[in-house]
Amino acid sequence: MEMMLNIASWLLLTIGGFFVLIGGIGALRMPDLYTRMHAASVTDSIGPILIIGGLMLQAGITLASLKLAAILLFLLLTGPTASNALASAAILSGHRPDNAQEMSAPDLS
Amino acid sequence: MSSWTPHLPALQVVVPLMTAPLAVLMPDRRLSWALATAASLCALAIAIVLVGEVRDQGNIVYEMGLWAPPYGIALGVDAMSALLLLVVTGASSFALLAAPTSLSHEVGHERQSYFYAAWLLALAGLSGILVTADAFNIFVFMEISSLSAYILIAGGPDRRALPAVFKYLVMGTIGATFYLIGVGLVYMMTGTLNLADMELRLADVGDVKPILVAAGFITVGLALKAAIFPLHVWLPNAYTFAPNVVTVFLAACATKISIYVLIRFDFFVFQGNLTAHDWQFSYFLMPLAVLGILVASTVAIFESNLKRLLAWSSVAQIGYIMLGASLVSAAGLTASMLHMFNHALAKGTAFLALSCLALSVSRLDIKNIGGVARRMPWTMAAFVVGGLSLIGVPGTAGFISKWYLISATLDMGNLAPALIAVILLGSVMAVVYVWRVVEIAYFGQGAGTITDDYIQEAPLAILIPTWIAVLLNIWFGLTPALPVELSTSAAELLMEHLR
Amino acid sequence: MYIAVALALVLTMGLALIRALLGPSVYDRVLAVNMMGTKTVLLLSVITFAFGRPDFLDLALAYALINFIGVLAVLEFFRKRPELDPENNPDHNAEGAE
Amino acid sequence: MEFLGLYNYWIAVVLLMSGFYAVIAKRNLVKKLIGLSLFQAAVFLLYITMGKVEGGTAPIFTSASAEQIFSNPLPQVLILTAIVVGISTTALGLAIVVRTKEEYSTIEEDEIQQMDCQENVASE
Amino acid sequence: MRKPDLHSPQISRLASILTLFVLLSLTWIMWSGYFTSMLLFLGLVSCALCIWLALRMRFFDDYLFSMPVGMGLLGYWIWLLREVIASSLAVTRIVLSPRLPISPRIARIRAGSDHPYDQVLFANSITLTPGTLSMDLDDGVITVHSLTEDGMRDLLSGEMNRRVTALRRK
Amino acid sequence: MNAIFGIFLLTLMLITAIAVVRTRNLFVATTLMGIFSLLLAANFFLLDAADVALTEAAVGAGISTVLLLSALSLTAEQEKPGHRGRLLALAVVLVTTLALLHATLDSPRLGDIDAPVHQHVAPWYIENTPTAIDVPNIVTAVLASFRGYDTLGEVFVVFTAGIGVLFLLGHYPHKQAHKPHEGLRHYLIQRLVGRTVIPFILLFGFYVQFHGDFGPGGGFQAGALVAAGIILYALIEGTDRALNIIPKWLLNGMVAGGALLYGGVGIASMLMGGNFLDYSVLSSDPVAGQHLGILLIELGVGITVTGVLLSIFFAFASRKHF
Repeated sequence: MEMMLNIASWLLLTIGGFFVLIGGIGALRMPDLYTRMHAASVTDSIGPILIIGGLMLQAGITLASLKLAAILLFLLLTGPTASNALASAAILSGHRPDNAQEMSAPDLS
Repeated sequence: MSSWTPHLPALQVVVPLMTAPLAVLMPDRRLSWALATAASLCALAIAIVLVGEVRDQGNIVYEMGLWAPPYGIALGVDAMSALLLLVVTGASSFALLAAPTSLSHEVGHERQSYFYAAWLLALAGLSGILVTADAFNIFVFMEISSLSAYILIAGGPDRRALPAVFKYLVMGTIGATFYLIGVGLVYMMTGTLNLADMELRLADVGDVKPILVAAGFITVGLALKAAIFPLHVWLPNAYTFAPNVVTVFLAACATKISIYVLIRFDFFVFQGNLTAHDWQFSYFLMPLAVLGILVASTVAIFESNLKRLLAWSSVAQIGYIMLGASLVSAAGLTASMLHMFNHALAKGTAFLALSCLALSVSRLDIKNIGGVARRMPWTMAAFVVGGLSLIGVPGTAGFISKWYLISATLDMGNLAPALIAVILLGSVMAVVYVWRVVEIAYFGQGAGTITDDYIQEAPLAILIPTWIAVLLNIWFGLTPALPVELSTSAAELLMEHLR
Repeated sequence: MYIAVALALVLTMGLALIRALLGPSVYDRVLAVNMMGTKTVLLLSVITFAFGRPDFLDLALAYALINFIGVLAVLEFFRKRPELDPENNPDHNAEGAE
Repeated sequence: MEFLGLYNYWIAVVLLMSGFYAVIAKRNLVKKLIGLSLFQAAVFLLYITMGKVEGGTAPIFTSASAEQIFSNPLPQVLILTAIVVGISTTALGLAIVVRTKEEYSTIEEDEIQQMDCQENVASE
Repeated sequence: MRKPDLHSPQISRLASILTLFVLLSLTWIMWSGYFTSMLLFLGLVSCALCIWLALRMRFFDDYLFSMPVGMGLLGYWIWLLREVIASSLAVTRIVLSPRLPISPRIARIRAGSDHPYDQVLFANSITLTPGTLSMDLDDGVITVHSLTEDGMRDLLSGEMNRRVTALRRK
Repeated sequence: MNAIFGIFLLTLMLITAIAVVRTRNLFVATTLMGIFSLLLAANFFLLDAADVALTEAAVGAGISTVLLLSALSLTAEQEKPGHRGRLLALAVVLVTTLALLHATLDSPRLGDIDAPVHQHVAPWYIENTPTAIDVPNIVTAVLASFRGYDTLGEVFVVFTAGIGVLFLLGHYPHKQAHKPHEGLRHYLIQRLVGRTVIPFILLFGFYVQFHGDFGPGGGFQAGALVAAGIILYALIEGTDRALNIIPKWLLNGMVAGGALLYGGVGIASMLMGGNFLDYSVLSSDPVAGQHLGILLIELGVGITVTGVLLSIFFAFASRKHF
């Protein structure tokens, strides 16, 4: 059982690390600010989920695990908020996305 | 009362320190002032008692939190710190007594409670440096005193105070950080922060590279804070644009405390343990001291702003103090200590007189004071006594230290004539710059811009502290027993560590 | 085993730093700072486990809080800026390093 | 290993150098303050480096730790104080810079000096 | 402009204060891990202080941000997790492919729910999913930037919007 | 493993620092300083200095960035070109560097357990903390008790900075009619998330305050975190509303009160027959006395730091832009 947990945990950690690295590479390769933010969002969403998930498996049912959960919750709450803040700040100062086409949405209301 | 005596070293710092928050909370500036003055006078009283204790029973040690050094922080008062405690608390008290009159023109009423709080912090910081025996604790209190000094100077009415104080802040922080680096390196090799313990443990370590570099960093850092030529560039403007009473306080003691730390550190920790350190100390500082005396006095002669003139004179006087210390002899150190005391008296008096003058003369420029002595005889007489003391005329306090300095240089062999010549030349230059002011004030014509009626003698509230300072100048010129005794024992103490 | 993750995180921090240095706009730099912040939080969490002292997770938590406030402060700074001085358009002086 | 053992110190020294350079050579007041905090940060690193013990752990007892080696707590205590001192200095410096900007409408040292010179001349 | 009625609270002011207090106390216990009477007392004081500050911050004066709590939210999170993983893989493929096949799109989407809380949840879910990014939320209309056309099409299909809206109906 | 990460992080720091010095955009320099602080803090953590890492994160990356940004928005964002005396500066810097490098040659290597620092004083602390003070965190024991006088000084340094900023920026009348400062009130997402997290940030601050004995933390870090929580509120709801949370008199009272509390504990121990800051006399049991003393002085630190940081922030933020 412990073996299984360990393996699962290592797996999560490794995949998390991989995704984080991908995000980093993406943030370098992407052509403009908004596309870079997409790449960064890989490191901000799936990265923490997997890595902290892996650590929680290591910690088992302890207070540390609860603390990790708090950290994860906090990151998932603030990460998108910060990205959004950044995007609105960029728009506010007239920073337009490069060659992004408009798509129209069917209005739901 | 007697049960409090063992706590006096701590109270010396704690009284002004704890009064500072109270001063902020006071609803009225006059209450803040009263509180600050009371605390300052109380500190002066403590200092006087401590001087007595030190004379009776030698060094006093106090363990903070009852943790024995080097594990806890110890306070220590000896002759050297007792002497300077007198200077600091005295200068603060005199300046504070003069403050309400002088300050009302310079600092807005609603800001004055912060001002007095900063003043108390400066006082506490400077006394804290003097009583502590711990290298890092010196840094902490150095920062308290520096930060509050920046605040005090920034209160100056002229906008030029701001760049001046910014420069002071940058250079002061560099100096403090250099000191921190030096202490760190010594700590790295000894594992202790207590000065006495450092000295002991350094004996085992000897001349390793970190210690040599540490000595350099500590010396340069403190020289920066002490405004030793050529690291004095922050001083003239900072003193010129500060509120007048602040200049009285800081000019009398701020830089001297850094010199105190420099001397204490070098003699206690390094001199006995490093080969040829006394020689290096001497030959590093002596040329700077000589250059400082000559260059700064020359600049002072051509300066027309009165406060800046005296500020440059301060740079020159720091040169005398360093010259005495750089002789690395009991006589030289005695002269150095004595000059710290006497210069504080002389410069304090001169700046107090300028504070009186500033109440009537809007711009303290040499052109604006033509003939003011006829309207303000008491003020100008005070300035004259301060000036005479600066020059070192017999009968004033300044003479005593010059005399001791000259006799100390006599031991220097073939360097003696040159050094004596420098001291005499410096004094002659002092005659010139003081005389320029006195001549215009007594014999010059009234300036056209101000009607003569406007100029009137300063109120008694400020004249009285000024004249007490004047009398002290003469008193210690005629009966210098106390400072001489303290200086001598301080010098002997320092020389003991030379081994 | 923690090494692999920590290494990936540190490498990503390096990449983010490169982005911060390259810019080109100030927003790219802020993005990079934000990325570095979250990566530091993760790195610290991983290291506490590698050290076997999970009681230090407080640090990671504090970082997460502080990072968020930093980014919001930046947004507030930009929101104020148009009225500040118009010549300082971010895209005109975007190339920060000389 | 010789190289690794000193790497921390060397980085600290180079950081110190870059901060110190910014303080002396830069003419912008805010930049000077930034340089100053860089300068101080390098000293913090220097202190903390000397407190590290190989194989040690942070000096906090845990229930499990009977036989642990602790790193040196004293430099950490000193640096805690020094960090506080640093931020205090920066805050005060920034306040002075803001006042300077209001009085001189610039924060470039050269321009301020120029204005001061003119003022000095005007007053004489 | 449609404004939800913010002044008809589902739960009373007192109840929301109590909820926050309980949440804070639980958090304290979970962080602290020490159960001495001293620390528990200090924890109580701290929670009370937090509540006091929250009151001073007027957090309970409007019902702008009342959260829909329930099993539905958990289900939504699990669904969102799947979405996040899928889109992460998609972005990974793009980042790793040498041509960098991106086709950025912008669209404006009206959130299905009137409630500000739901709108924020929706906007943040969009951002949380790699490949789509909400740039602006103004009066229920979210400006979305996407890395690829596919990603945008996915979003425009409206499933996420529907799910968020459904949370409050239950 | 440790060493490799250390070296990597240090190198990143070095690059950041050089970029900070080189860039002319002060905003960029500020954000890079934020990165620098994060890296520095991570490094401190690798070097076993958990308390210092927490402080550096809270202060360097948080408070200091906020302060610099508010100062920048009041002054200028761009540094003008042109240096004078560059050669002299280089020479001075070079001499300093060479001296220090020279010093490091004889320094004990990183982690060397035989270094003098680990032989004297520090082992005594580690040995005596459990018996004399009995708190798990040795750093707190040294900070608050063995070297409590230094910490008293530290509190007063903060206090000095606070009254300095108030003295300089607190009382000048605004030159134009004051427009209410709205903050990010119109940014719904930030506002909502901010509201959700603020109570928890504050709680975390209090948690750090009261758990300084057990783990990394203490009054200073707690003060910075609580202040950060309220600063966050000011950012999202506007400075004017934030000023209503803690009234001015209370803020002033906190600035002075915390410092008074710290000193008061010292004086109390003096009155009860001990030396200044000797907490053992505060209670019949010396160890309990130490605990009480440490709790109170940490509280004093926390109160003053919160008050001062908030006062400084408000002084900057409510100033009119020129």
